[in-house]
Amino acid sequence: MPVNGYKPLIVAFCCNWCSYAGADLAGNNRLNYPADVKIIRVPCSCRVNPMFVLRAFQRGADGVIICGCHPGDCHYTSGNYFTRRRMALLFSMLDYLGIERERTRVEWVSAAEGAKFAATMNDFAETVASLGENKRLEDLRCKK
Amino acid sequence: MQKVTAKTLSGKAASLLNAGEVKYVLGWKKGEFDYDITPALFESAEELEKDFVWNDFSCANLSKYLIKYTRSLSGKILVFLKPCDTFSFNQLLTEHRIDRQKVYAVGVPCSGMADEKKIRENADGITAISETEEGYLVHTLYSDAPAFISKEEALLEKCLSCKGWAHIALDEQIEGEVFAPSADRFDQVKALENMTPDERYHFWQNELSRCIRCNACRDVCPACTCEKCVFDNPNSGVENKAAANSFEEKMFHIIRAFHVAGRCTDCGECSRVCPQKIPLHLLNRKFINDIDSFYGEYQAGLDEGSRAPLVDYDTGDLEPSQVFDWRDGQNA
Amino acid sequence: MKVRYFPGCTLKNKAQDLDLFARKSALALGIEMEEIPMWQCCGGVFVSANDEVATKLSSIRALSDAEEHHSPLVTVCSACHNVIKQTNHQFNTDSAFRQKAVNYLASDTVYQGGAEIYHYLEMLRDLVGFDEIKKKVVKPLTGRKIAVYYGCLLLRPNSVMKMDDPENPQIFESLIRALGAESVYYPMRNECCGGYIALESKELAEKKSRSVYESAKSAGADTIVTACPLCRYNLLKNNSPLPVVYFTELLAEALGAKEDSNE
Amino acid sequence: MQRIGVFVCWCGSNIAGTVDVHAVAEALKTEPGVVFSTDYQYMCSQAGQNIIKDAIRDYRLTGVVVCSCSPRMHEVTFRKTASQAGLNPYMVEIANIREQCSWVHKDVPTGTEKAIILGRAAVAKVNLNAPLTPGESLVIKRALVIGGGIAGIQTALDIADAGFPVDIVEKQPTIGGKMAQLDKTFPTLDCAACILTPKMVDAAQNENIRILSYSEVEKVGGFVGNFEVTIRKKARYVKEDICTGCGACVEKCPMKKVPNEFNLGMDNRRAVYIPFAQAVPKVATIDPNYCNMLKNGKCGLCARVCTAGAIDYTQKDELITEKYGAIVVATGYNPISLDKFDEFAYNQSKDVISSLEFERLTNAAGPTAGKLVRPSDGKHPHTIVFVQCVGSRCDACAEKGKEYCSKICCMYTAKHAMLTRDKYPDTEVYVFYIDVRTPGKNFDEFYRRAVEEYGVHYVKGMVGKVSPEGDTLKVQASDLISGKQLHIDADLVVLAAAIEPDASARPLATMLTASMDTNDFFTEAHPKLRPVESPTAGVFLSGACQGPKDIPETVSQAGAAASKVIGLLVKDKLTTNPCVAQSNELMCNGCSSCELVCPYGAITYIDKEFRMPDRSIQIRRVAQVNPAVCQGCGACTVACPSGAMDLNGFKSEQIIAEVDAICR
Amino acid sequence: MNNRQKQEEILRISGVNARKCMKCGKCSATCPAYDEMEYHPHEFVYMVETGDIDRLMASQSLYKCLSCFACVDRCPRGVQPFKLIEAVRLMNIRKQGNNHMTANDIPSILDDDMPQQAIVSAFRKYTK
Repeated sequence: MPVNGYKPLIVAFCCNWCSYAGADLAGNNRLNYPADVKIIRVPCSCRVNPMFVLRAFQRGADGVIICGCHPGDCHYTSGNYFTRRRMALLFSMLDYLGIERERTRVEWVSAAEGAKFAATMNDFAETVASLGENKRLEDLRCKK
Repeated sequence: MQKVTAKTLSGKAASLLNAGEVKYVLGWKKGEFDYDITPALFESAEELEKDFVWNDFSCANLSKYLIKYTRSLSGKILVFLKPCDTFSFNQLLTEHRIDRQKVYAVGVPCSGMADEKKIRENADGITAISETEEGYLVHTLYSDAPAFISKEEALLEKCLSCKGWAHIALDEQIEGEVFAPSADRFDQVKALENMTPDERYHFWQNELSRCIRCNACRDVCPACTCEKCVFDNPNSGVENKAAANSFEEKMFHIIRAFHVAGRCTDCGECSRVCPQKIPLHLLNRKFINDIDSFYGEYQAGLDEGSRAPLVDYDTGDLEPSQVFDWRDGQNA
Repeated sequence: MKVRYFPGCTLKNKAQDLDLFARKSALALGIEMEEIPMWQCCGGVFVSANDEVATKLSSIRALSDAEEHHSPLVTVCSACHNVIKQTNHQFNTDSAFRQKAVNYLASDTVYQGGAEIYHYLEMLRDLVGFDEIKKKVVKPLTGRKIAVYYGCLLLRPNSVMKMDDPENPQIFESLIRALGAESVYYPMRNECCGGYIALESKELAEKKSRSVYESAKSAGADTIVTACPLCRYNLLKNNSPLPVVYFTELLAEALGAKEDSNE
Repeated sequence: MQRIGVFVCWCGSNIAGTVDVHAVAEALKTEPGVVFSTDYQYMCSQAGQNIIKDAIRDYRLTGVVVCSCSPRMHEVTFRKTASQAGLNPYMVEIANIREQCSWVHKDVPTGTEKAIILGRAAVAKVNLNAPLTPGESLVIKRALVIGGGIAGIQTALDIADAGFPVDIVEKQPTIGGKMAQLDKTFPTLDCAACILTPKMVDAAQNENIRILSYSEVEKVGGFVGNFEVTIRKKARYVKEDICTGCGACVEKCPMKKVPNEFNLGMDNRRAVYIPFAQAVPKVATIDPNYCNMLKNGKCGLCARVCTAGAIDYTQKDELITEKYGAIVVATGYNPISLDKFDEFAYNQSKDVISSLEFERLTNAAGPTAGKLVRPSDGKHPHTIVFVQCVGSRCDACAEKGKEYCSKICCMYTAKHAMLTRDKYPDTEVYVFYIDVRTPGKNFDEFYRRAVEEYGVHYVKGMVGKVSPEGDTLKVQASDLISGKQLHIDADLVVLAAAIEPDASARPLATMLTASMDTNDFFTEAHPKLRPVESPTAGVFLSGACQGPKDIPETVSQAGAAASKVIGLLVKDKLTTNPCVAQSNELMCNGCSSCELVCPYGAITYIDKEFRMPDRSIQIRRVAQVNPAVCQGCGACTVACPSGAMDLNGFKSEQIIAEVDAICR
Repeated sequence: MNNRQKQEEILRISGVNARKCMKCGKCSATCPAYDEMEYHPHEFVYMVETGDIDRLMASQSLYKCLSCFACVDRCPRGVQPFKLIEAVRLMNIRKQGNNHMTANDIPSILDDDMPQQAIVSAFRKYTK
C-alpha cells in the first residue's frame, strides 16, 4: 500500500485472450490487488489506440497499463508486436514531454499468469501512488 | 541565391506545356510580400512568364498539392520538387495517394532556402527583399539603407541538416549542385533527452502553450493528408477545433506526431509555417530518432513501397519497459 | 593501386624473404605498397579479453593510418593480419573498448572504424584478381606439387576473418593454380602447427608440425607454402621433409620478379 | 437513446460477500439510459435468466448490462438469453464484478465502489452498442492439399474417404515425397516403399482425388470456405493422359549424364525420366535443362520410340484456377546444406555422406541396389562413424545451423547403425551423440537394442574434424565419458544433417497469409489446443511443414488435419464473427497501413467512384474488409491514421466511453 | 577474491556465457592440445560455469592452449571456450609474481631461426 496514502486511478487495458483471462485467474485464486485498478477489455492489445491512453490521462487517470499476450503468443499472431512498437514510441514521447515515465507501462501477462497479473498491478499501483496525482497530463475541467 | 535560375525552370515548363506533354505546372508565385512565395498552378507559358518564381523563398513542398490536383484535374501535371520534397513525393506514392501517371516530376537542385522568420525577426515593415550572392538585402519602411542578412544566418531550419541526397523517383532532373548537409539533425532532440523531466516539461509547456490551433502545421504537412482528420471528426472521440487548455495542446501535437510517425520525411514544413514559432519538428524528429535507434535506420520516402516501421515489427524488438534504460545508456 | 602496408616485426628480421618478395611481386603487379611510417609490432597474438586495451593500440594506429589515407591496409604475415582484424572487429562491436582505446590514443585524428583490411592473399583475389595474375605469370610453376598451408590465423575465427570457408578454403589453392602449379589437397592444411607453444613445449610443437607435413607429404606434395613465419619455423624446426617456402616467393618467381633488383 | 436494463448478480455470496449488490443496482439506476435495475441471487440460473427476459419485454429494453462473473464465463449464456427475448445478442455487455472485483478486494465499501464503476463503464458502452448480425459465407466443398508426401497423401485420402473432392499439388513429377526415398522405417523396420506405395496407388485410384504432379501453387485469393487458387502445371513435354509409363523413351534417351535427384546425385538418369518404378503418376517427364531436342531442336528419339505418341515438345505451362473451401499445407522438409560444416569434410570426400544418402545407399532400389559400399571406390566399409546433430541445436548467433532439435535423427541413426550391424556384422559402427532422444512408442527399446544386441558403439561426444587421408577418413572426436580424444580411422562417415522446411514454404505462406516462425516452420493457431490449424482460417497444417516430425507423427497429424477439413467442408455455410473491422469509405485514405498490419489478409483495396458535392465523380482507392476473413483483432484500427477503420463491438467511441466512465 | 568473484570476473572479461554450453564436447574433439591438458576445453567451460575456479587456475592446462581458435569456430553454441581459457590465464598472470615465463627463460629456448613473432606471442600469452 502506498506510503503517502494517495489512491491513484489506474486504467488497465487487457487483451481478451491472455491478460483478461490472467486477471480472471487472479480472481479465481483470490489474489489481492488494489481496487484502484479498473480493467477495460479489448480483443487484443493492438486495439489500444494511443488516443485512449491520452484520453484516460485527460480524464484524471494517474496511470495507464496495457497488458497483452507474451510476444509470440498473440491470439492474432502479431497484434502485440505492433502494440510493442506503438507503445514504446508513445511512452518515449510522453517522457520527452516531461511526463513521468512510471505512469505508463506495458506488461505481457498470459492466461496462466494470475499471480503475475496481481503482482504487476500491486507494483504498478504502488509506483503510481508514490508519484501522486497526475498533474502534467490532466484536463482540469475533467476533475471532480 | 539559387544556382539554378527561375528562367531555366519556367523555360523547361513552358516548353513542355507548349509541346502538350503536360497540361498544368505546379510551381511557385509571389504572394503578398517578397518573402511570401506560395504554391501556384500554371496553365500557360504566359502565366509562367508573368508569375513563376524560383528563389530562396520557394520553400513550399509542392508534393501534397498533387493529391488534390491529380484527382480534380484531368491532364498531366508538371511539378517541381527540391531534393527534400522528393521524399514526400515518394512517400505519398507509397501510400497510393498520388496517381503517378498524371504527374511529370522535375527535380530541382536546391542551394538552401531562407527562413522568412529569421529575416523578419530583425526587420519590421519589410517592403522588399533582394537576393545577393552572400545573402539578402532587406528594405524596410523605416530605413533608407537596406539591412543585410547573410545566407547562413537566414538559412531555414531544415536546411541546416539537409538530407543532401540526390533526387529520387523523378521523370527528369535539372542539372546542378545540391546543398550539402551539415548539422546532426538530432542534436536538439538529444539535448532535450538529456534534460531532467522537469526541464523538458517546462520547455514543452512553454512551447506548446503558444499554440493557437491555426492548423497550419497540419494543413501543410505532406503526411497529414487524411480525407478527414480525427480532430475534425465528431465520432473520433478526440474532435477538437480549438485547444482550450494545455492538455488539448499536447493531445493535438502528440497525436499528430504519432499519426505521421514512420511516415514523416522530416521535411520541416510544420515548423516553417508555424506562426508561433513552435519547434514542431522536434516532435517528429524524436519519433524518427527513436525509430532509427530502436528498429534500425529508416527514412520515410527513400524507397517507394517500403514498409513504415509502425506497420512492421521484429520479434526481437525492444520492450517498452527497456526503452528508457536503453536510451539513457546510448546518451550517456 | 596504392595500399598501406603493415609489414610487422618478423618480416623485418627472420622473415625478410616474405617481405622482400611481397614487395617485388606487388611491383610486378603494379601495386604500390606504402609502408606505414612508425608502425609498431602487433603483439603477435590477439588477446581476447574485453578489458585488454593497451595491447591493441598499435593495431588501431595502423588502422587509423589506413583510414586516413583511404587505402586498404595490407598485411602479409598471418599473425599481424589476425591481430589487426580482430582488433578492428572489437573496436567496431564493443563500444566500451572503443571509448577506452580512443581515450588512450588521444590522437588528433580519431579512428572511425572504417579501415578495410586485406591480407596479401585477399588483395590478390579481391583487388587484383587471380585471372589477372594468371595473365602476368611469365614463369609458370608447371609440374610443381604444392601443399598450401593455411594454419589457423588466416581463417579463424571465421566470424571475424571472413577470408574463406574456414573448413574448406580455396583462396590459397586458387593462387597456386593461377601460378601454374598443381595444388595438392591434404586435410591438415587448416590445423595448427603449434604456434608459440614452441617456447613452452617443444614436444607438442613437434607433434603438431609433424601431423601437418606428414599429411602434406602423403598427399604427394613437393613443397609446403605458407604465409606465416612461425608456421614455417615450426615445420622446418621439426624436420619437415618438404621444403617450406613463403607464398610470396613462389609468386615472385612465377611473375619473374624474383631475381630482379630490389628497387 | 437506449433503454438499458441492469442485472446485478450475487453469485450466492461470491459477489454479495464483498459487494453490496443492492447498492450497485441502486446506483446504476441513475446512469444515462438505464430504465430498469435489479439484483438476483444467481442471474445465470433459469430463474435469473427469466428475470432478464421478462424485463426485456416489460421495459422494452434495447440494451442489457449484467454485472456478474467474467464474460469469458457467461457472456454467451446471457447473449442467448437476450436473443430468446428478441433482443440482438450483441446488445448485451457484462461488467465483471466477480473475478475482477469481489474476489480480489476484501472490504465491502471498496468492492461496492469499484463494482459501481465497472457497471457504469458497461452501461456507457451499451449506450453506444449497435445490433450486430453474424454474416454467412458459403463453403466450397473441395479441398486443396499442397505437397504430395506421406503427409499430403494421408490427408487427401482421409478427406476423400469422407466424400469430398481433393486436389493434391506436388511440384515433383511424382507424389511420394521423402518417404519414397527411405529404406526401412523405425522402430518396426518395415520397408518404407511397402507401406507407402499402396497409399500412393490408393490416392491415384480414388475418384475423389486429383493429383496435379509437376505443379506449383502460383496464387491464392479468397478466404475460408472460398479460396481461389491458381496452380501452374509445368510443361512435362509428355501428354500425361496418353503416356503409359512403359519407359521406352527413357531407355532410348541418349542424354545419360543427368544427376539423379531421387538418388541425391549418386547416380545418373536420362533427360526423359520416371523418378522411380512406383512413381504416381507413372508418366515420363522431360527435363528441359538437359533435353537436346528442347535445347537445340536436335534428337527427337523419344518421340520416335513412343508408340502411344505421348511426347509433345511444344507443351507449355498451363494455369489452372480452382476454388476450394479449405487448404492443407504439407510442404515437408529437406536436409540442410552441409556446406557450412566442412570440418566434417562433406565437400572434401565422397565417403562423407548425409543420412538421406545413406538411405539411398542401403535401399534395394537405390544406386547400389542396396549394397552398402563406399561411394568413392565401391569398397565395403569396415568402420562407419555416424555423427549426430549436424546443424541441429546450434546457437542462434553461431551463423550456421538451426536452433532446434531435428527430432528424427536419433532414431534413424539408431536404425542405420542397427541395420548395418545386422547385415554386415564385420563392420564396426560408432555413433557420436550429444544426447540420445527417444521419446516415442518403442523408441528407446529400439535404441537400446542397437546398443545391446547389435553392439553399436555409442560414444557421448562430438566429432571435431574428419580428415580424408588417402582412402581413410581420420575422425578426431571426443569421448566425454572416458575423457579421451579419440582418433578413429573410418571408411565411411554419415552426417545426421538437420532438417529444415522446404524452400517453397516461405513464398507459399505469404500467398496464404499464414504465419511462420523464424525457422520458416508454419505456426499453428495454438501450440497445444489447435496444433493442426494455421491462425489463418481455412488453412491447415500437415506434417513436417509445422515442425520436425517422424512418420507416425506425420500420419497422425495428417489425419487430424483431414478431420478439421472435413469438419469445415460438411458445413454448407459459415457463420462469421460480427465483431470485425469496418472501414468508413468516406474517410479512408487508401494508404494501405491497415492492409500491412492485418495478419489475415482480410483487407483489400478497390478503386471506388465517389460523387462529389459539385456532382463530379472522383475515383479513390479505399479499403474493404472481408468479414469472413477478419478475426477482429483491431490492429488496423490503430494503424489507420484517419480513424476510418473501426472495430464492431469494440468501436473507438465505445472504448473511450468506458474510459470516461471509469475516470468520471 | 572469492571463488564467486573470480567466476564473475572471468565471465566479465571473456564476455562468454558459459551457460550456453550444451556439453557436446566438440571443442575437446577439435582441440590440438588435448593430450597435453589436464582439463580439456569442455571441462574449462563446465568448471567456470559451476564456479570450480581455483583448481582451474592452478592447472598447467592454461598454458597449453595454442590460440588456434578451432574451438571458437566449431562450437555449435557459440560459447567460445578459447576466450574463457584466455580469461582464466590472464587472471593468473595479472597477479604479482605470477608470470608464466620471464625474460630469463628466453635465452635457453631461443635458437637462431626462431621468428620474433614467437617470442612476442609467448610473452603476450604468458606474462603481464
